[in-house]
Amino acid sequence: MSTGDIDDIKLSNAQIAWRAAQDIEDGAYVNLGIGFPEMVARYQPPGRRAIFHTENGILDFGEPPASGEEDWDLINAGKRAVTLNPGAAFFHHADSFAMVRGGHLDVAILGAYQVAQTGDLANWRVGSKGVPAVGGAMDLVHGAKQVFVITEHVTKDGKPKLVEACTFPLTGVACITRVYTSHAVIDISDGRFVVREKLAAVSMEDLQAMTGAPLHVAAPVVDLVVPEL
Amino acid sequence: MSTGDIDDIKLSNAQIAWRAAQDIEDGAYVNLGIGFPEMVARYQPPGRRAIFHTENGILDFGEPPASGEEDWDLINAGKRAVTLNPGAAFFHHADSFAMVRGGHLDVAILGAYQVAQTGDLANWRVGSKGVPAVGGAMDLVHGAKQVFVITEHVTKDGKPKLVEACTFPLTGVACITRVYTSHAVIDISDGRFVVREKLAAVSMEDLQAMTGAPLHVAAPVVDLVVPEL
Amino acid sequence: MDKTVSSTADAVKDIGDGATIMIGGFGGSGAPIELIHALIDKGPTGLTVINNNAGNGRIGIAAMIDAGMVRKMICSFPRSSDPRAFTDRYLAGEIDLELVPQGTLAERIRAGGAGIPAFYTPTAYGTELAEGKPIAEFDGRHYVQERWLKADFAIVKAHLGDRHGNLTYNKAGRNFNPLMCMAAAITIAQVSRIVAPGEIDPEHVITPGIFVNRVTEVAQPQQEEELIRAGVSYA
Amino acid sequence: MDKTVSSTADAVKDIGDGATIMIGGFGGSGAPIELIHALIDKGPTGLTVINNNAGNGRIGIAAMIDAGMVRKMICSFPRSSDPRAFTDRYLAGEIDLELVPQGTLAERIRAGGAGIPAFYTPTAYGTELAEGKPIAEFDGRHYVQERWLKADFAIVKAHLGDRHGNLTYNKAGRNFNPLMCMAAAITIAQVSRIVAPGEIDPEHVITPGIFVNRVTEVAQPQQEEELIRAGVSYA
Repeated sequence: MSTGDIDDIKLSNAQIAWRAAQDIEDGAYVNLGIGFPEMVARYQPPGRRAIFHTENGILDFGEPPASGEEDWDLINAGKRAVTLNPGAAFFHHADSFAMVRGGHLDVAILGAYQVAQTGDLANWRVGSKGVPAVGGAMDLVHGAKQVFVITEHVTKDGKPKLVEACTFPLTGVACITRVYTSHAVIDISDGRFVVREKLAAVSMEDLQAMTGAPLHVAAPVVDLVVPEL
Repeated sequence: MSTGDIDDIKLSNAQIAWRAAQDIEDGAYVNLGIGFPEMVARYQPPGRRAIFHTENGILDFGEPPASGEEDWDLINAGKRAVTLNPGAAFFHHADSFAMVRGGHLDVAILGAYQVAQTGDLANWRVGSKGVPAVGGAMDLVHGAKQVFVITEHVTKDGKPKLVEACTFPLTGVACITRVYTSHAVIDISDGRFVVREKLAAVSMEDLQAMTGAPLHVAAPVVDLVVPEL
Repeated sequence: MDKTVSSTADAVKDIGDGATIMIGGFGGSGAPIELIHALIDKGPTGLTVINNNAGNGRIGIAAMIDAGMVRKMICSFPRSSDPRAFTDRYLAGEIDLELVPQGTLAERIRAGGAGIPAFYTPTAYGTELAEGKPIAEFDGRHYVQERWLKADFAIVKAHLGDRHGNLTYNKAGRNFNPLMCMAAAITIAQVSRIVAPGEIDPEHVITPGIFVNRVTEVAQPQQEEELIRAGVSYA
Repeated sequence: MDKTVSSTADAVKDIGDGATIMIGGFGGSGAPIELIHALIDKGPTGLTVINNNAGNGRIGIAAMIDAGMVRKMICSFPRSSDPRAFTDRYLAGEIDLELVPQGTLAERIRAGGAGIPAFYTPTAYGTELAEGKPIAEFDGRHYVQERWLKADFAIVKAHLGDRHGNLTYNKAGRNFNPLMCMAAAITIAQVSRIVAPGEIDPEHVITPGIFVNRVTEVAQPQQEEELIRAGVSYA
């Protein structure tokens, strides 16, 4: 990681995804949100293999096929072509969301516009303009045993994304259990942000200044260490 | 049919089943209750083939297998061994009752202890003693486009089974559309029994005397004619 | 019993103005493009269309919207790769949108097919998509009451079909198709191949024929994604 | 990931006193007799058992009842061909019964698996089985509110299974089994044959492995109906 100005001290998206991937157990059933969260699949630790679920009815899909080899009936929720691993299964949308809503997934990982200290998530809409689209986000935040967010710690213009209360339209209430940011790993527990790990080069004061709600500590804060990627 | 005493003038169970079978269209999806209603399957008119549904997850099952050839995983709701017709399908219990409750069956045919002029049915329990058991009866009375009852017109000791209001515990409210009895074919319409057909040897007065609620006539009553069986 | 119909045009010929139509598919996967295009040829208007998305490019549902046939979309994600057709009409106030979370959409359709008029789900509780809906608490948690969805017609894409209407699907092309088959008064399936009853193993039937009214063969079905990449417009 | 377990005894070893257990099967069709008998060998008591029936003869669930393990049955039809075990205890006031219409039982189990805490059904409206339950009117018709059913364990009988827990079933032996797999915290399946992942075509998987925790092979499973006809008693 770079060691320049404080503004440059942060994890890349790949590094955030890598860190989140370390917390997924072998054999876990996992749903990765469209876009950035999909990157988590690349960084499974050696010897572990999660089973990935996609809302449109596949368990245990694999890598994208080579270009030109796509079967457009074999896609993921992001509508990108995928392949199958041995042991894959197809099912319809109601069964797929039974897996989600019924609490059968071990982990769901989503992006965020804002996460509140209460665990509320806003990640589907920034305002009231344009065409609203929600997809499966409101379903995914309920039911998975753990719902993680991966995100930059602040917005492009430096505003906190971890806040006391979301100002953007909510995706779900009290649903997020952990946030992996560009600067820290933060649990949400009893309506509070609890810092578990942070970059060594970032002080608690710096981190608090970037955060829109009080940070708490429940145990020694561990250095957030990730490889160059 | 015999032509002796008025008490002897009645259809056999086979003849009641035959009469009901005449009202089932070719290709209709039909559920026959356990026991007496199952007899209806034997009397499909030539050239017609209904598709029979059984609650435990088969569409288009066929005749019982020869003795000794039973596969006890291939049974009907009465737990009797069956066979399959070409085009059969298996499904689980929730899908099976989606077919029932969702109104996808054309006809369900059930037995009865009592049928009320309101269309209420009592067919699962006579009193409050013993071990109660309901099975799929309460589901079947809702959802099929037409729900028929086949029954003796009166009980073994001569009491009406077609009544103003059921005195036995109800299976369903306002659910029966037509009753095929040992003496008549009676529609239930707007909370009234409307006689469509009756045995020629039985007068309307005789029929009324055997019935516990007023009988009505909406169109000329047709002779109920069935073959010797 | 023979539910086969000789052409896609015949299969959709009684879909009239104002109908509510469920259209299977998730994006282009499992989307019944030929049936949709046959419907465009017939040209009913004032339609309510239920689909996960709201059309892409200038084909399929997007082409229905371009043709001015659609009054309202009920969907979860009307903003896919190239949603111009919907976006333009929506921003112009010319088309209504009922936005439904994807899992709730699936469950509402299943409920319509299964005779369940309403159910409770945790999804959308506390969000603007639950506004105006009854809320209830069970075991200390809040849930939103959602109503069933039914349709006059469902048009779906399947893989194999027999004349009794039994269907299989191709891979993730299954998606909403089996649910929509259950929830419509008239279900119309295009299949890649019509086979004899019994050729589909009873263990492998995904949609039993009781849920299907018409089956028509489209031997080499088009794939929406490929049409979009080729810049095809159906007009 | 390997969900296979080497014996039925190992598969049920953590089912303790007071557990709620869903047991698959409809009568003897799809009934996991070997797992039930392994559970009898272990001998937990005070169990709540959810099954369509309440046991027949002197084997399977009837033998569990005979062994005094069952405190309560939740079922639709506790009166099958030879229901002595249940009948005697029920009439003696030694076992509780929650009687549920068969379709409602299936839907309540599915709801438990699908995260739907409550739903409305027309079934049982106006009958004694709806007494005390909330009633609501939708579109002019009355419906009964029913709650989900969940369990600590489900024990089911399947046909093929792989080490990821993907399952197929044998004919009408499917019945409640796939639903129960969804609705229990721990699902234990006995299968006629364990195959390698990928040997079950992804199109033909009936229960995806996400719903299954343990798979054990019983190569020549017994059939309840045949045991009853042979007068077998498991004691």
